[in-house]
Amino acid sequence: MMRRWPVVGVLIAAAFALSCVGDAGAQATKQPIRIGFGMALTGGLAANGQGALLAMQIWRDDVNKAGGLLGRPVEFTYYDDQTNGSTVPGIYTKLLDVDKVDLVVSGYGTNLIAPAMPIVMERKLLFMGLFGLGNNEKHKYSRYFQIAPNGPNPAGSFSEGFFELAARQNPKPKTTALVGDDAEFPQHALVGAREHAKRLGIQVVYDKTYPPSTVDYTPIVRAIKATNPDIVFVASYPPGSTGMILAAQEVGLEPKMFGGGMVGLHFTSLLTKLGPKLNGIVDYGFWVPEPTMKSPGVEAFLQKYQPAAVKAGVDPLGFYLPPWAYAMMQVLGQAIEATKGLDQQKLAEYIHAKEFDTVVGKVKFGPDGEWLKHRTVAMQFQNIKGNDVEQFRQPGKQVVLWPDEFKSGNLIYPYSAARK
Amino acid sequence: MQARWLLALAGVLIVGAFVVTRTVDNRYVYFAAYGILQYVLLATAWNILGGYTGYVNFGTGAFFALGAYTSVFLIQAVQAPLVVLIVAGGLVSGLLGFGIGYLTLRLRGVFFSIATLALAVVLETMMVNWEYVGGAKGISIIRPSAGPLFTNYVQLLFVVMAALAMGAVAVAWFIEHSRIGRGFATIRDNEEAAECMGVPTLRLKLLATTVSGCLMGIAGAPFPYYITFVEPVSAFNLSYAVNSLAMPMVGGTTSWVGPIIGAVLLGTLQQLATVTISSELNLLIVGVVLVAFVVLAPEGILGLLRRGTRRTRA
Amino acid sequence: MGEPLLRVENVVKRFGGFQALGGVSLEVQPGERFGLIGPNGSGKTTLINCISGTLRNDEGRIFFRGQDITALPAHRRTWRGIARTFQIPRPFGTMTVLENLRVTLEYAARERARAGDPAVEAMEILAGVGLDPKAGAISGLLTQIEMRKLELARAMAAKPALLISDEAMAGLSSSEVDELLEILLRLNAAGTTVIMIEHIMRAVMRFSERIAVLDAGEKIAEGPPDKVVSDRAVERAYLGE
Amino acid sequence: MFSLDLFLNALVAGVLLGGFYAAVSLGISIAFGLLDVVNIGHPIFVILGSYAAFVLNDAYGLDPLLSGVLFAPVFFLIGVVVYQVYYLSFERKGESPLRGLVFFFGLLFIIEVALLLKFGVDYRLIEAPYIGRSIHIGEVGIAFRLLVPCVVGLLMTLAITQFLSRTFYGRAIKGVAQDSLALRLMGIDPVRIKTIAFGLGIATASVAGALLIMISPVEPSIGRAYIGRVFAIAVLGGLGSIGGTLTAALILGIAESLTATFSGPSWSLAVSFGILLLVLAVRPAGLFGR
Repeated sequence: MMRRWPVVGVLIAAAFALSCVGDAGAQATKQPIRIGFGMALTGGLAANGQGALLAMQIWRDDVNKAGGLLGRPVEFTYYDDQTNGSTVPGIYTKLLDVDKVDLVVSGYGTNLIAPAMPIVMERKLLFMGLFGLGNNEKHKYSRYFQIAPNGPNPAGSFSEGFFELAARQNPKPKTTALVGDDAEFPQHALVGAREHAKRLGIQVVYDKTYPPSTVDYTPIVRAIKATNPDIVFVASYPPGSTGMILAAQEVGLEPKMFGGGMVGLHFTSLLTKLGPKLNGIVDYGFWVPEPTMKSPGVEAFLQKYQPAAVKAGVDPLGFYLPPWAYAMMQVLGQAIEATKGLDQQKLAEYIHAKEFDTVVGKVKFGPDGEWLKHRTVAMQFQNIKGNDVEQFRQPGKQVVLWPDEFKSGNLIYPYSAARK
Repeated sequence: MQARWLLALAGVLIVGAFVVTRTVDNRYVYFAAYGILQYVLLATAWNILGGYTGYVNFGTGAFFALGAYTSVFLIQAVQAPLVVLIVAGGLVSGLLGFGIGYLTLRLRGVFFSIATLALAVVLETMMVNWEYVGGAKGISIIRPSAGPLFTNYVQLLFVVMAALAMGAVAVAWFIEHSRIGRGFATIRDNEEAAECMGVPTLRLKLLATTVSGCLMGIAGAPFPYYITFVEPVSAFNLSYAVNSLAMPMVGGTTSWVGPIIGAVLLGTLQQLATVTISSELNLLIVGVVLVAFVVLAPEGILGLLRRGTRRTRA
Repeated sequence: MGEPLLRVENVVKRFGGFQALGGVSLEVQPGERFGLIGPNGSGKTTLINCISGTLRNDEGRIFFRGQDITALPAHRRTWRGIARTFQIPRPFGTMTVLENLRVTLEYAARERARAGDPAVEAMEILAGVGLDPKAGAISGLLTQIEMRKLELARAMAAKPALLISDEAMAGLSSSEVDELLEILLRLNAAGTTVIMIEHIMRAVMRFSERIAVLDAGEKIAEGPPDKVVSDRAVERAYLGE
Repeated sequence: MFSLDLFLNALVAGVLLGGFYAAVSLGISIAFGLLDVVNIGHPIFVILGSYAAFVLNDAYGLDPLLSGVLFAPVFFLIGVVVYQVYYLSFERKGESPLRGLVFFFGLLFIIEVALLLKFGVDYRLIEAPYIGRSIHIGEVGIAFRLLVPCVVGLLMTLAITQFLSRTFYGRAIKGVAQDSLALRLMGIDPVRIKTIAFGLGIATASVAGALLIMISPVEPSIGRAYIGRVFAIAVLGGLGSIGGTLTAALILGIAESLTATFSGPSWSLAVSFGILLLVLAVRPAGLFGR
């Protein structure tokens, strides 16, 4: 029995040795600035994660072509977090203690940002967050910044446009159904939706969730139809979005407004297949190719992104997340140039103080690291014909309805009118 | 007397782990080691039921998550200290283990496995709908301070997990070398014959499911402090079920050493793949290793070693 | 005669709609060599499954040493002194031959006979059936005759007052049959009551002091061997009309 | 909020869903129920079928069902190869099915990664003229997207039960489940029979995959969500009983649908698995177990 111990010992030792080598990097004459992060390259959020990575790599190449930051080239060190939070602590400590990167940014999504928070907080590091919902609510960490334009009330930002638009209609809708996935983002969005419905005096007549692995959505849609709501707010991931849209049409659920927080109606693979079935649906969005949303650099970015995306096999439109991943890096890059260094405190102070020009427009952060003002838009699919992907690059298809400063068209109301 | 030596060795290892925290500042070592030790614990726990008695539990994730959620509940409710969390997590999951033990009265083989799988689904749905522990949204957990002995909380977690893993291995060792372990083996080999040779099979199976479940719950108890954000998808992750089953298989299921070897090997491989290859290929490697091992080394690494020594002696 | 060691009272066992035992009663005296015969499917194995506790009878009661054991699980009956072999050997296949006996000694004989070192005792029993050279072999890899011997040896390791041997000799050569008979006779001589179920008539006739015949779940005859063979009903059951 | 109209619709939706579940579970029912091969990787073959249908649909607009049938022989061959590897590595050596289980887990990961590398992580959907349409009979609405899978699932079940009871090979497959020695005595090679049966099981995945992508968007890792469901159905129905599988699939479908309609859809899966646990506790061999 005792003879086996050495085997175990050797295995353990080998394990540590292997995981610790490979970090004695070469000391180049002009030391690069190294930025580390984990990213969902596989697992449930991989579609977004891979797109974000591509956008960040485009930023890196752009910066390096222009001579780098502070005259130093930028390098990335990144690992696949497999959309599994338990890999994140290991990844970030490896980045910091073994790879000794200069800066870290977050991976994609709330669940993958949260496990990294205590690690960056312990070391007082600047931490740029990519699409996290309320990650800083408990921590109130002053060096955390989050690029999605959710504003000071993140949960409510996805539904605000939907319910504001509803409240403006005459007669004002009286009842709403709320439904969504049993998952992180949809649950947050539903919390916000409940708040807005209450605030605007719209009665909630159905409020339920379903498991993400649901196959048939028609029973849910029928139950909603039976409560006869004026408007229906759905917070869902791609399978749920697809399932709800198809089931609603099959069952004949035609409320006055339909949509809300449906993830997936921003990706080519679903847009092209759903085609005209999308008409009339109101959804949240961050960026769409409408004239009111043009900002300097975004065209140029998309021109680089789209061919690269086709090659990499990720979403070829890239309206949802990639510009924001790029913008996040722009904020970081501009702060480094302006503070002329990598001092975490100075960087954080600078990002708090200044407004940034990015491909998604002007960015200004509030005290909690969220956008000072929220800028999530509500848009409606209009005039979609056939299944051609090109139409989604044109204005007038994903019409921005709210907020007013970005408005590019009018809500077609009720829903059934848009479906003719 | 062998037991005494092993006990001493375990003590030395725990003290060693503590000493490591005095000398090594590289925190990645702690996180990586925590992950591997957690798998040593889970694989050993699984093996007590699966390897020794032959009842294959597909629901490791459920027991692990139940331990983790017990902790979340206690942290939310009373800010309970880590020791209490570990004890409570073990108790609650042990109770669940006792419950599924009664299933073995009627369910054998794959039927039992399917039942544990079903149990995991039911339990996950409950957690998803329980707002107090975060529901589907998940919940942030703030770590307490590490206390005077450690410079940061991760070191503390590492030492705790090292001790827990060691404890689990000790339990497995004692079972294996006692009458209980031999009784377990008769159940695995032929339950009816075992009963007729005077082995109280139900009582032993209940013991196995309870101990195994308890250890899995203990593995999950510190998880909220490790990850600081608990949500059902990562707590009930399929990888716990797959790994806790695959690791003993790769190492060898009939001995307490097997799960250790498997956990260290597969755990390290996965950790390495995460920080080197970092792409879809990561999962591919796990798949290929699993297939290669069960096809080429059916009795695991221990089996290979045994065959090797037999050949050299011959 | 004093109190019987085993008393089976009107035992009924059904499988779904099929009645495998239709109210069988019998008594076995302490120290007796009792034979149980009958055509295939007559319910012999079902009966001993009910006696050993592997199956629960639907009606009737079973007494051992005057105590009602009908509701006891199999392992408790073994603790009280009933041991059996299986028709198709069921060794603990991943264990060695010695370990098979050792674990039985530890569990079955624990109440009544906590003698010396189980390993030593196990070796003695193995020597008694001539399996001692195979003590270290993995039991799943034994030959047919070795497995039958192991079945017997393992049941003996339970230190039973009553040993039930279920077709231990099927498929063996006549010299091997003699060898096993010898073992059983020796065991009986040392005080163990034996119930033997057997197809090989030569063996049952030679071994048994008393024989019961089952047919279609009913006991159709009982008595000394020579009387039973000449019974008309038994002839009919075996040969048909 | 109970109404007869809702109840009828929920019932019909449950039957439709059940028919589809039957199609997905058939392969398991054959491999696990008749051959004792714990093919936990079956769902990934279903996903493979979905992608096959997707490729042909995307490139040539081919109807998914047609490509499901077209690919069935290919899947049969894949099944033959997989079973050969399984047989040589495990069954022939008399290894416990447990190792086979790990083998199939590994296979699941390998195929999943292969799909990821080829198709990426995007959700894939298909187009067909009947998707999004429905017919109404009185108050009951039936979506073609679900009707087609249900009908095909029922037909497949019927075809397989007929094959098993009417044809020589079918009866041999049933025989192999009970007594392979008897087969051998009849001069039939049980391994060959099992190979054919396993191939058949995998071939059903081709069609089931086409049905799946008709109903919902597909992504390589969603196969994992079906592992529990298909095994639950096979076990609930009783191993070795194809008819039992269909019944169990219908029960699960109806339970899910009724739960989703009348209480919380969030609990629908838990209710299904709760039923499974109850049935197993009361009747371990399943509803129609042998």
